[in-house]
Amino acid sequence: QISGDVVRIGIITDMSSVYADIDGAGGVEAIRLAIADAKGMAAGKKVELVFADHQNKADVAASKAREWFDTQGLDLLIGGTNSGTSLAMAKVAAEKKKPFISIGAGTSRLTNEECTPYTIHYAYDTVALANGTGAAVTKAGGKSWYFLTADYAFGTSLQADTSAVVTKSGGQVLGAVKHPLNASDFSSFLLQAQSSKAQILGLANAGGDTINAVKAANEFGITKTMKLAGLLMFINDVHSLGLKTTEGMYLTDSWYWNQSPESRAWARRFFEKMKRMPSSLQAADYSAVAHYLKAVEAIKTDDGDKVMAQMKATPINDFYTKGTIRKEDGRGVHDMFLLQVKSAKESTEPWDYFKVVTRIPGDEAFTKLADSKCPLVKK
Amino acid sequence: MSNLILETRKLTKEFKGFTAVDSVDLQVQRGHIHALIGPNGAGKTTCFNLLTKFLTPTRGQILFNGHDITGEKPAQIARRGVIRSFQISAVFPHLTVLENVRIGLQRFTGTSYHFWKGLSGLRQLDGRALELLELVDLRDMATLRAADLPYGRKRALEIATTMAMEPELMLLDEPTQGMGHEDVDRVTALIKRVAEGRTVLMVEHNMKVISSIADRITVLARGAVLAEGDYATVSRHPKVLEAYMGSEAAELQGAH
Amino acid sequence: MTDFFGVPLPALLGQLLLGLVNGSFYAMLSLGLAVIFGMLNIINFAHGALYMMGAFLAWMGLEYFGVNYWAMLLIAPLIVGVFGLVIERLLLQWLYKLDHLYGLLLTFGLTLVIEGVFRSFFGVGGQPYSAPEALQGATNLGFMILPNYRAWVVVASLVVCLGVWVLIEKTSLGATLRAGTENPKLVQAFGVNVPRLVTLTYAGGVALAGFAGVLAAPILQVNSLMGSNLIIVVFAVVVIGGMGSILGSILTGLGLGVIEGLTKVFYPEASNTVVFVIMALVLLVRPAGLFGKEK
Amino acid sequence: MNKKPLGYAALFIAIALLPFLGVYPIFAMKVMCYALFACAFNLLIGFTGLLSFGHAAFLGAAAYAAGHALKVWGFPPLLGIAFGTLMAALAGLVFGLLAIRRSGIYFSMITLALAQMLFFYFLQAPFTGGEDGLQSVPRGSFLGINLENDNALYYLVLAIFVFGFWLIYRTVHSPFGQVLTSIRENEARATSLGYDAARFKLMAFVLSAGLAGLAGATKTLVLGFATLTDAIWTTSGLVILMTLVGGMGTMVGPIVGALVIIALENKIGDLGQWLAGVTGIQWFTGLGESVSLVTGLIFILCVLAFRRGLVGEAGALWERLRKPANAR
Amino acid sequence: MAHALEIKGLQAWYGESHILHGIDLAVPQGQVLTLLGRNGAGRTTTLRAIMGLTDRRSGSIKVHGQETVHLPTHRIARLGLGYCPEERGIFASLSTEENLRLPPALKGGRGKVMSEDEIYAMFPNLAERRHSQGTRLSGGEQQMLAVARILRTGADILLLDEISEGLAPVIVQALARMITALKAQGFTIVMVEQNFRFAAPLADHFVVMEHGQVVESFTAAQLESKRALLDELLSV
Ligand SMILES: Nc1ncnc2c1ncn2[C@@H]1O[C@H](COP(=O)(O)OP(=O)(O)OP(=O)(O)O)[C@@H](O)[C@H]1O
Ligand SMILES: Nc1ncnc2c1ncn2[C@@H]1O[C@H](COP(=O)(O)OP(=O)(O)OP(=O)(O)O)[C@@H](O)[C@H]1O
Ligand SMILES: [Mg+2]
Ligand SMILES: [Mg+2]
Repeated sequence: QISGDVVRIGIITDMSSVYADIDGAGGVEAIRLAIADAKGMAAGKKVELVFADHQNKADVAASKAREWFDTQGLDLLIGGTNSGTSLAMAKVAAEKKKPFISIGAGTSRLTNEECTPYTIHYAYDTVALANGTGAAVTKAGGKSWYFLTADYAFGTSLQADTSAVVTKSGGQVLGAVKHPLNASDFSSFLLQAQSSKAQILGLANAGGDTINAVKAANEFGITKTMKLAGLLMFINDVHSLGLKTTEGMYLTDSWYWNQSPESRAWARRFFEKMKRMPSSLQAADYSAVAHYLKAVEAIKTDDGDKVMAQMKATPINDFYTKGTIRKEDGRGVHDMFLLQVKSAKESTEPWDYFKVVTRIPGDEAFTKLADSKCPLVKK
Repeated sequence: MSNLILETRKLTKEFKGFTAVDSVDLQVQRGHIHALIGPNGAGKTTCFNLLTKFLTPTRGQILFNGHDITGEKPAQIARRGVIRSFQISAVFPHLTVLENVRIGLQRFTGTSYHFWKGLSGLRQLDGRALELLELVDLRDMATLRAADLPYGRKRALEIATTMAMEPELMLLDEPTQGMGHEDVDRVTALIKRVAEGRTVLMVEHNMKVISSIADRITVLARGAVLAEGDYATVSRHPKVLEAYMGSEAAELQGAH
Repeated sequence: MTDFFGVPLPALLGQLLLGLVNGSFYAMLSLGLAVIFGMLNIINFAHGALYMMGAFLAWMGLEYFGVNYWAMLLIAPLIVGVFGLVIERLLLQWLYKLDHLYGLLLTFGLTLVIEGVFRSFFGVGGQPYSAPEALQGATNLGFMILPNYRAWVVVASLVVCLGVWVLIEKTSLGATLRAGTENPKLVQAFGVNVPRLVTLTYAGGVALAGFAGVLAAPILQVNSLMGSNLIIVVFAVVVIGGMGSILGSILTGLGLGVIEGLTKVFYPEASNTVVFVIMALVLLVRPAGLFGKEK
Repeated sequence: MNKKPLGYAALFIAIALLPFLGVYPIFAMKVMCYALFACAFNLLIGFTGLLSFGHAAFLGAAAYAAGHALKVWGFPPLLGIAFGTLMAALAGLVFGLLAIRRSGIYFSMITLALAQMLFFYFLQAPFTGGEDGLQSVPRGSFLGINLENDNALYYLVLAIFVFGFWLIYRTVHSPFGQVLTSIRENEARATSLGYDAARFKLMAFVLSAGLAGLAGATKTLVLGFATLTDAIWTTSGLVILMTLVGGMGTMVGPIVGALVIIALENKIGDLGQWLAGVTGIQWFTGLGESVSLVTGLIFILCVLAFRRGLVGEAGALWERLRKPANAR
Repeated sequence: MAHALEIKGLQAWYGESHILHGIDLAVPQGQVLTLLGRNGAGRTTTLRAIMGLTDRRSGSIKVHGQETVHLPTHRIARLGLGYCPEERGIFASLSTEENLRLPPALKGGRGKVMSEDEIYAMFPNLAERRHSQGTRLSGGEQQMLAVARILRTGADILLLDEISEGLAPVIVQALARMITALKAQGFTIVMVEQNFRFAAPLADHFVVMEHGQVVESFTAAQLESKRALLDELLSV
């Protein structure tokens, strides 16, 4: 029973604005690869892909999703980057009783306060990043921390989460300075950070703010006395900064293209098409769709409830990750990696940017079920 | 009530070390057409701007009907009944002639802030507006856009709008400037007509106009009062002759 | 060590100096805006986009043609200027007779287009660009470590700003420019080729933006959105300054940079809004801005 | 003479019938919200001559205020909307007091800057949820009718829209509107006639802000969330574009403009793919990723060639066609 | 006699409105021509059309024999024309002195270049207000400045629009003396005047306009015989 005799998958992501590089058109391409690997078929029916740009506007995302569910018989919705849009789409999918997989949203609310039976949060969330970087760096010897924090919900919660982990792991938080969003000049904040004499400067910000902060840190020689830890950074950010500026930085991610032979192989395929290496989100796009198609193939239906049950029941096992989707709240649980940026000397080929410092097991990285604020979790 | 409608006491305006109006004591009698003349740059327009608070006096006092209005805002002064015209014509170009006048009348209806009301209330004003237009010979142009009027007619429209405010005191700044002779005569007659029952203070360079309608004349020079009196007195005043009228004085009567 | 509200004096001096660096950018951009506004009566919303273009050109020059920073410091403003020339001839010249707001709207549209084009070619990620060899490193001033490049930014922009000020306020070309601002037709009737003057003014104004862009490239992230974040702050600077005088826009730009720098020390959360708060305060006291003339 | 009200009535009846014609109610409601927003904006630019570049602030303020009232305080829907509207009007008052003393482009820049300040506040304030937005705002019920039903909500929104439009129409054609026109035409003269120009402009500004707020609050009710998009400066640009495309200073122009722009925003990707399919030019597939570029081009085109907007140009064309006919 | 300015069939438009309907004028070198007419007759427009300041124009305008109808305004000016507009056009952002110095010397101009001292001697008011902002001058002072400004450029053909407007009688007399002097120095002058008493003794030629057309044209010598006609045309 495939509705409409076609399995239709839709991705709504930022294709034109600040997050377009880490997902965007590359994400769409990754999904195409996943469909191609399934020979374009699932349960004997054709698989089709639709995609749209939400321009980081929740209303555009929600109305597009709604329209697809109602008029196109969409069977699976993939949400790309931007938390606000994902939260809005999750509501729509739940209303239509269709699976929604959020790949690139950072907010942990998707599987907590705002969880639904149809939401899967696949790749990462801010809690995992905090746990990953905070714990691993502290254990690796970065005992004293100072934070440079974007002054809005995302930044503050990232800082709070990380601080908790740092303290728990035996580290010490010496202070924090808040900066406004899109603060073009970071030098003042950095000088304040420097005078704290902390070992680690945690960057609780994202995108352009992180990049400008790193650039200035380098310029003022702060990297000589402190190690930077990007709490939300992607390979694309390192690419645009260059190794010279980022050398030695720590960051946590769910995947790195050079982490295993299978990953390398897939990344090559992606590179052929996009002329750059995939980000972890793009790999996750592939993995999520592949996982879905396998589920449909297995139970021969695209019924929302049944596919959700099947996806949650089967472990994920591909080049991207090995893990599970938690039955109760839809949290994807898998290993995360603490990465360190190589020096230009160590880097042997283009896009060879990271060395893996530690692997963080999934159940350490993600919110424990016991701590979940999801109303669906029975306690 | 005193016979003085407007009085200034030591009215002074300084611009960065330059005194444009220099302790002027002006006294305007109720019911007069009072002319303010003087050489260029004497401070006449500045005086007007002070009286209507388009400029703030540096020193001095302005009394209107015995009230000190020195501290009031332009719109407040207008509401007291002191209405001015401008040296360059001031109409609302894209409104019709009728609407121009109606804007003036509208203020008395007290509905100007009523954004929920229709325009039907305003139509009651049309009759009065047309009367005013009749007064300035604009009745048959009532539906034209003000922008399409010839220059002289715009000045007339301006006067009609000013009249709509039922001003006690009208301030006219060079009302005949830039007009053909035909229009000058018309406007002079018009001023004379509308001045009945109210007071007019006007700046004018056209001696023919002044001599024919002004009851009293104040001559300003370099910001200060040079002479004052009726036309006969002023036009014979030697200092006025020297500073303002020049050798032409003898034939002044026939000027223009 | 002397403290100043709990902040050591040397640190404070450091922050002041850093504020001056930012102020230099504000000054240069608001100066360009003021010049263009004066002559064309157009608020050049595209100023931010052209600033971005300057930065990108610096990067492209190095990346594709191996042209170094110093050469690009001249070439990029030139290219941006020529681009401005084209914009003015092609688009803006049809708007002079219309209400100002159309100029604002057109250049707003232009901003979207320019940013869109850069984005579709280069994505939204930043491009790496580092300071030229000669200016790398930092100098220890005793109270702080000042990267040499930042010192250079302050010097370069001050020199440029001063030069423009002299040109406009003290020369007869400047007088002609100011007159052309008010009544271009009449100035033309005196035998001055006003259309050409207007075109060149626009080109010159945006070249200033391009120059600022090149200066910014080694400090800030070179990306397609770098201009739009800045332009609104620059607008606020212009409102505070009052656009009345060239000197006003320069002083206000520098001053606000410094104030912003201080805010980053005492109350960092507000450092983005402080400019707007000051704007509100200034407007309450002086509606025409600090240096503006009441109409 | 009295054909106009009939025309509007026909328009509203047509809108009322849309859901029966298979039009997507949520889409139509969203368009109505933006149309009201644009109409409110047009009250300023088209009839008062003030270009506000910060109108998104009012949309956003009302969206958050209403959302908070509905979700956290549990206000009933209409009361929530009223609260949002009130907050927007209040914001309008504050902005107005600061901005109204400057005219022209300065006014635009000041409103833009103030709006940006409010944006930063929304970004940092905890109750807005930062970039996650204020999500899951309940629709509640009105007079016992459950508004979770799209069609029921549709008519409520239509009623709000008609009310807003009526208020704007009234304002423009009122004694107050007359004074506004005169101030736009010649401020010094209006002042000398005893009108306090600043007060009139301020009132128009507050009115416009309030109506923009009404649109924003209603939007929150319809979509169930309020996000930073509502308050960001590009949204202020968008509403200008809507008004410009539709026709400044015309009554229905902003409605048409809102429809065009919202449709474009939602459908441009499909349009690009369709174009690529028809023409075989691959470049068009990327159109969906270039919304702002296309928006920019429309802006430029409108300013250069269609300043009167769709409705204005249509009106002018109609006049031209009619005139020779009359002459004959 | 060489004509400094020769106009044939000049038509001009403001937007859609057709204002001048074929004007013919010829001004010999060194003479003064006065344009008379009621308000709105098109005299100002004639001057503006000569300078290329109307929206559109056609016909022929020869300055010292050179056709200018297709030239942009600044090129026309450089042939030696000085224009003093009706609305004066004093620049607010410039001081009196800067206003005076603004118009560049015209390369094509063959007229006498007056020095600043001579100008200040002629208009003492200006000397006194030399450093004040242009528009802070009184109406009359602005008028003086507007005239003074074009005497510095070397223009030999002056187009003067209502220069006696709004001036005190003493100043008007001074202006009359100035025009006589300029004429003696070989300037060619086209004046628009409302003030017939001012213009009458100065002009060599009179042209009366009505509705954008020339309705009457005569020389100073014929003035007396045309009095009656003039009274009717201008209702003087
Ligand atoms: N900018 C303009 N746009 C449209 N029409 C204009 C414009 N300027 C003048 N006109 C019209 O052209 C006609 C001739 O005007 P012009 O100024 O040449 O008259 P004039 O003889 O100089 O009269 P005045 O004594 O008023 O200066 C008038 O009907 C006037 O309304
Ligand atoms: N805002 C100002 N700043 C500086 N000086 C000014 C200002 N306004 C006027 N003045 C000066 O004050 C003097 C008086 O100007 P005002 O306009 O009152 O003269 P007026 O008597 O109206 O002359 P006219 O008859 O020529 O119009 C002039 O010398 C003028 O230059
Ligand atoms: Mg005056
Ligand atoms: Mg004229």
